[in-house]
Amino acid sequence: MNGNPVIEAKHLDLTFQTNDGPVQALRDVNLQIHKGDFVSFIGPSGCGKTTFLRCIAALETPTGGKLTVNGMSPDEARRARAYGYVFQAAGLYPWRTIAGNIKLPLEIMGFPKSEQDARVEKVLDLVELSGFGKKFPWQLSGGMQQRASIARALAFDADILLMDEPFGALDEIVRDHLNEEVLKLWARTGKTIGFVTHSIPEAVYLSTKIVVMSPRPGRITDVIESPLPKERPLDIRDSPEFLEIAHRVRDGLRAGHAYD
Amino acid sequence: MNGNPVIEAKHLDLTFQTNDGPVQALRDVNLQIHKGDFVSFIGPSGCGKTTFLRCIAALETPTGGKLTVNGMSPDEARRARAYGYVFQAAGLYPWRTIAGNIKLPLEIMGFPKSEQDARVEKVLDLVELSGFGKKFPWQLSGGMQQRASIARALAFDADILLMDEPFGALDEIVRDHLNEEVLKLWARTGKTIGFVTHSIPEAVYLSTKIVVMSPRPGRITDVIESPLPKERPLDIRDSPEFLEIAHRVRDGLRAGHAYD
Amino acid sequence: MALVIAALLFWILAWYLNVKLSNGPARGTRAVALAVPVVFGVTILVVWELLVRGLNVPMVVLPPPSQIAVKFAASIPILWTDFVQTFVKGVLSGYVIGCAAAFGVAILVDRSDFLKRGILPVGAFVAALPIVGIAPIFVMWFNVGWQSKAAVVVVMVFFPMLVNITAGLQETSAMQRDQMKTWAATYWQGFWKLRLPAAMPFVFNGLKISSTMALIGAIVAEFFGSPIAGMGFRISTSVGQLALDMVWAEIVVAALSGSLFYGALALLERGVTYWHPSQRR
Amino acid sequence: MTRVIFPVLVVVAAIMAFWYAACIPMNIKFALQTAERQGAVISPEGVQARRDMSAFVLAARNPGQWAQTWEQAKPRLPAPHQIVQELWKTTVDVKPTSKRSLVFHGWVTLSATLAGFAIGSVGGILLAVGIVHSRAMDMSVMPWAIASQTIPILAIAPMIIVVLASFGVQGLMPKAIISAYLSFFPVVVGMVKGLRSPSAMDMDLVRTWSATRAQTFWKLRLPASVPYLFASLKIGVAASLVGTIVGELPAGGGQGLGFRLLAGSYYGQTVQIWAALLATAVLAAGLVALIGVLERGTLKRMGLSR
Amino acid sequence: ADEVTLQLKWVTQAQFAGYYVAQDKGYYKDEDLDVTIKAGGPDIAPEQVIAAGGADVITTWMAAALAARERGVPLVNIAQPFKKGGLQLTCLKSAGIEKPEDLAGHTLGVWFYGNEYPFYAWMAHLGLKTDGAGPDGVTVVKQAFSVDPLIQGQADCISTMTYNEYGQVLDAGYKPEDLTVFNYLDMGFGMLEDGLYVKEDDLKDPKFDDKMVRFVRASMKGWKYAEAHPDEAAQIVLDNDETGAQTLEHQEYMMKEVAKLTEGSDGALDPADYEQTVKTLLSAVSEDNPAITKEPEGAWTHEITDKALK
Ligand SMILES: Nc1ncnc2c1ncn2[C@@H]1O[C@H](COP(=O)(O)OP(=O)(O)OP(=O)(O)O)[C@@H](O)[C@H]1O
Ligand SMILES: Nc1ncnc2c1ncn2[C@@H]1O[C@H](COP(=O)(O)OP(=O)(O)OP(=O)(O)O)[C@@H](O)[C@H]1O
Ligand SMILES: Cc1ncc(C[n+]2csc(CCO)c2C)c(N)n1
Ligand SMILES: [Mg+2]
Ligand SMILES: [Mg+2]
Repeated sequence: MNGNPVIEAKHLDLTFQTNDGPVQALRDVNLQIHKGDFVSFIGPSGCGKTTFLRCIAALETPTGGKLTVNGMSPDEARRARAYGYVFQAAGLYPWRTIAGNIKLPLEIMGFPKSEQDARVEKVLDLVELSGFGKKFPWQLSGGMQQRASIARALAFDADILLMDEPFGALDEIVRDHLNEEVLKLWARTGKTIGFVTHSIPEAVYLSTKIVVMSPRPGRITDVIESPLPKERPLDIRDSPEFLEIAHRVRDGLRAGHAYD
Repeated sequence: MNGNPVIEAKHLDLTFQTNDGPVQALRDVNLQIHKGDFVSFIGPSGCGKTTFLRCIAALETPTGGKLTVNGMSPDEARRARAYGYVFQAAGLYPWRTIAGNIKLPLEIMGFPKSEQDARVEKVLDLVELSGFGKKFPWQLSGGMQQRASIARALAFDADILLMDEPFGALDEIVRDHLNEEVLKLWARTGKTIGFVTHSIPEAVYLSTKIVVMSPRPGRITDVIESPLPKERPLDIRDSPEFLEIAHRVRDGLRAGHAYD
Repeated sequence: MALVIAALLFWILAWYLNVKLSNGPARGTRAVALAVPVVFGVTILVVWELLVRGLNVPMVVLPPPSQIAVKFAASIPILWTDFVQTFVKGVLSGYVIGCAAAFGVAILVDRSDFLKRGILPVGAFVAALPIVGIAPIFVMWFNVGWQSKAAVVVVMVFFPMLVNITAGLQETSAMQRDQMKTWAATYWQGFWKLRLPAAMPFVFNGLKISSTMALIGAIVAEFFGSPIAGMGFRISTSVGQLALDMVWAEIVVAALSGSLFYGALALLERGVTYWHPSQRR
Repeated sequence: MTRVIFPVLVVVAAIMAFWYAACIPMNIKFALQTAERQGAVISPEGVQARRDMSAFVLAARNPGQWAQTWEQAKPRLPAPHQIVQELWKTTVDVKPTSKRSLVFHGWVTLSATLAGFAIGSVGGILLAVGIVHSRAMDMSVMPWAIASQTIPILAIAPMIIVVLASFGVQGLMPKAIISAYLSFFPVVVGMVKGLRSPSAMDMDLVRTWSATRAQTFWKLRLPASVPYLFASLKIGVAASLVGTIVGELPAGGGQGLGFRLLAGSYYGQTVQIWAALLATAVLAAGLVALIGVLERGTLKRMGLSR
Repeated sequence: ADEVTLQLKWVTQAQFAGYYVAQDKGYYKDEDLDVTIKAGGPDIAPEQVIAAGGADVITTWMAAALAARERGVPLVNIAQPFKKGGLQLTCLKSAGIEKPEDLAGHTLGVWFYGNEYPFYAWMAHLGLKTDGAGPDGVTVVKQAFSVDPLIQGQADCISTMTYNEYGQVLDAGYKPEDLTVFNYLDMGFGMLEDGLYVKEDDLKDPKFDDKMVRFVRASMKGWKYAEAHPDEAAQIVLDNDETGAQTLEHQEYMMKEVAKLTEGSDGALDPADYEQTVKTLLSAVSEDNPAITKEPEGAWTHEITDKALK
């Protein structure tokens, strides 16, 4: 791809010090993510997907190697509000309405009042939740909550969107639907997206680049550039190309998987 | 299939009385399950899959129609300990070891001490957890816990095994593995299995019969007899027959689905 | 004045030490977890000593810790007699009876929804009675011996325990109860094997709350009549005799026995509810 | 609502029946003594003969005197209607501003309780904020906060009153401080729990937005702690009331329900003790209910109740 | 006006009628004094209050005042409105107690809070042990300030004041002839009750000295008025009772009994009474009775009363 990478990891290591001794969560991770990429991270439980995402977001500090975001250190990038982060559970605050939740990061970042409202409207629209702003989170279904949480991460218009299994808790059909939505959103906004998932079809369906990881210590075992077109109807998942990539991902996963 | 059905539902209705008025969870459900069948129930959230399984287990009382289990009423069958039930979460008691958990129903049913231990050994072996009997649940991974919970449902050797999304909380790869295990188990024991899932590949991969349900009020929209052989390697999932059934299931689901 | 300034300086110094300790490299260790509160406690004592001496506070108003310690050491036999009278006879017996009674009623309440709806609100009202008011009545009814103290403790302990046990017994999830049903378990099987173990964290919560209240209740009751031994007796008598060092020695005994009682329960809790997430780590 | 009222009524009725029955053995000895003095024939005759007999035996042998056990001026156990009469006499029959009115004393106790509760809960909240934000405070204060609650407050209450009096602090304040001492602890415990209730994920989330500590506190920790706050306020207000009563006991001769209790016990006025007791319980229940109402309102406004 | 704070030993009752009358009748005002009367209670030690600076003058029993003196609070008796003491042990004849020798083996209710000194002196004199019943001992229980233990049959003897609890026992239906009363004073174990005490250092200040002279003068005037008009005094006390729990009837009884004790005192301490008190206290020095261990010095003065009575 073109230009400087937005995110670049070189020989990244991360070891947690725990009571039972050190746990090496990441070892020698090398990766480049370019502007506009949609990168999925897939791998068995405990392989370090979340840890890697958290490193990018400066929520963990690597113990070795080098990691840059937009040419800055992750912590500088964090303070420059370079990214939005979406967690597995929607994590909306129950005491705020949907609009209030989306407004929260805007308040914290000190956006002017009038702009806050405008942005809330815009992102609610983007995730197709217009009209639900005044509702409380528990009045919405799980899928809608997750969309609201994405809207919240979009509201302050960071260039990078990091999502950690955002749809893990949803049922397959709602999930299919949200996958389509995310793709549309990505196409519309041109953001760089890092996306953690457990689901092979989801990874293949969404990404321009699939990073397969293996556990203990977490390493990247395969990076697959997807040949699929940007335009992806749902039934692309029955196409031979799709199945072939899926197969490659599955093989990569199988290789490094310990069942328990 | 041959002989009398093990489970037979005729014009089954179930309406819950709630504060917001009645909710019809099941309407005119008709189904026959024969000995040795592996029946999957699939359908969008809230369509009544759980409710139907609970009716069979006499945890709910239908408000209309007729339901028999082994020719008895479900409650009689419950008291005759006709089935094992596996819930979505493992639901192991944290204060008991794995062996202690498996022993629990045996204690309650009054099995002699020596036999209890023998059975625990046997089912631990069956789910490949030998050697983990003395561990506490929280010391095991989610997948292992779920297997322990299956072992518990197997320990007292009921003829019917009812499982309500037993693998919903697990990652895809562990899930694949457990699917294989369940199939082997079923082949070895010849039990009749009712299995609720959200995953189309899982339903197709496991079942001899797939029941597709649609919501509000819960009805059966399709019953698909699987032409797949009893012997099913994991990559059968890439075969055209498999994909065709999967397609049919997906279409059935799509038809009745409201996204939120 | 110099002593007052010394007290202030000592305070600042000790606080600095604590901040360093608790944020330093050894922060997770057992030694620091122990050292920090100890440093804090010692600081309070030192500051107290310096202030009392520096400000010339009369001994009959507030004695310095050193004097309390001397008195404590010199009066161990008396303090022990008082401890036995109040704590062993009054508190422990009342505590055991109160908890047992709460347990019995909790089972009744658990079995009957009608009783639950009837007893809990009435119980909440009764629990609002200030024990200091009940104490003279119980002394009148049950005589001045330890029995009346135990009775006060029973009343104090009963309701917090009842509430906690009842809440604990409801702690099981619908799924767990359904599971018992699929195994066709009886009420008592479900009780012993599922609901009671699941209730244990709540039970211990109640046990811990009532442990501190129990001691206070017994001491209060002794103010309204007692044999010539007991912590409450000694405290009130010593106040009358202006032996404030003795009063504080008894307060130390009370705080010590209360904290140890609490600590013992916490330890027991650790053993019984080893499985609960709050006890793991 | 009716689901609760009927069972409560049944339980209350059962208690009343038991209460009246209990009055008979409790008060029978004195009733017999009085009756004998007035010339009634009692079995057995003479105080001496009855001295060591069981109250139940005496009650059984003198059923004619049962009624007397419900009407004594200074009974061991007053009958419910006597307490109600006393309550009526001291609330409705006298001006609320009179020293003989329980409303007056209730108000005095209430105001000290509210002051103490305010000090205690604000102090408790501040302490909790400190504990949550400073590791040093967390590690050093918490064990001592627990130990502080094992100190018999009644023992130090007089000293607190004396020391404060020497600084010229008198009247409501000493009581309020003792009441604050009892109420701060549940508030600290509850608030620490509440302020720590946001999950690691919630905390990470605000971190990704580069929120300051103050922003994290106001926008995340504080709102998240509200349900915990109310739960502990309910415990705290009840403790506050007990603290005020305890603060009133040693002070002697002042206004307030605690003094009524004590005065009742000095002069053997059991009916008066019970009336004051009941008034206190009503006050406590009222305060807890009031916080319950505030809780429901706040949680509803915050969208936390459903 | 000069401010004076008086800390009482006990709750508002006719025991302190003189001060309330002086206040109510304006005797203090006439002396250009602004007096605050602080009621006490069971757990308020006036000696502690004055030591902490919470009062200028207190009423207390001499035993407690001397004890405080030994513990570093140099209190001085400046006036003694109570000539006689009202403390007594009241026993049931029905329990077989007619004379001191009958006490052995019985349960006795005793007030502590510093009121126990005469009792221990008496027991020492009788040679009775106080740590349990036996042929040569008695069982002592701490009695709260109520007569319940006697009425409920939990003790055979209880402490009473002539002017208060004794009346309550009579109210409860006992006749004087049912009761045996041991008056400590009559038995030679009397101790001076309810005197006025101030801090020694304060007296060195002539202004304070003068204030006290006026205070004692007005108070004694109050006492004499109360003695002469018991019913009016009782009403004044009742009006000053904050708890609203006192009854006029009982206060009238109390005032009449208190008058018998104050009668014959012009406020000046009788040194002979002082000697008896000290002798009694020193006769029973023990672990249980640590009032004083040596002859006190300078514990009283006639300075104030001399000036006041001029
Ligand atoms: N704070 C921590 N302290 C110690 N070990 C940790 C910590 N966070 C993660 N680990 C360990 O690091 C490894 C990688 O964890 P990580 O959460 O990144 O895995 P993951 O790939 O996201 O797994 P999952 O699919 O289950 O979310 C695991 O072995 C985990 O136990
Ligand atoms: N106890 C109950 N009271 C009232 N309504 C109920 C109750 N249990 C279930 N329902 C309603 O009945 C319908 C069917 O619920 P059920 O749990 O069987 O769905 P499901 O197919 O298992 O859904 P899911 O995939 O989310 O588990 C839903 O609309 C649900 O809200
Ligand atoms: C100086 C002084 N010392 C002791 C008492 C004690 N006292 C006298 S009467 C009584 C019982 C209640 O009326 C008590 C305890 C007192 N009042 N004043
Ligand atoms: Mg993860
Ligand atoms: Mg379900």
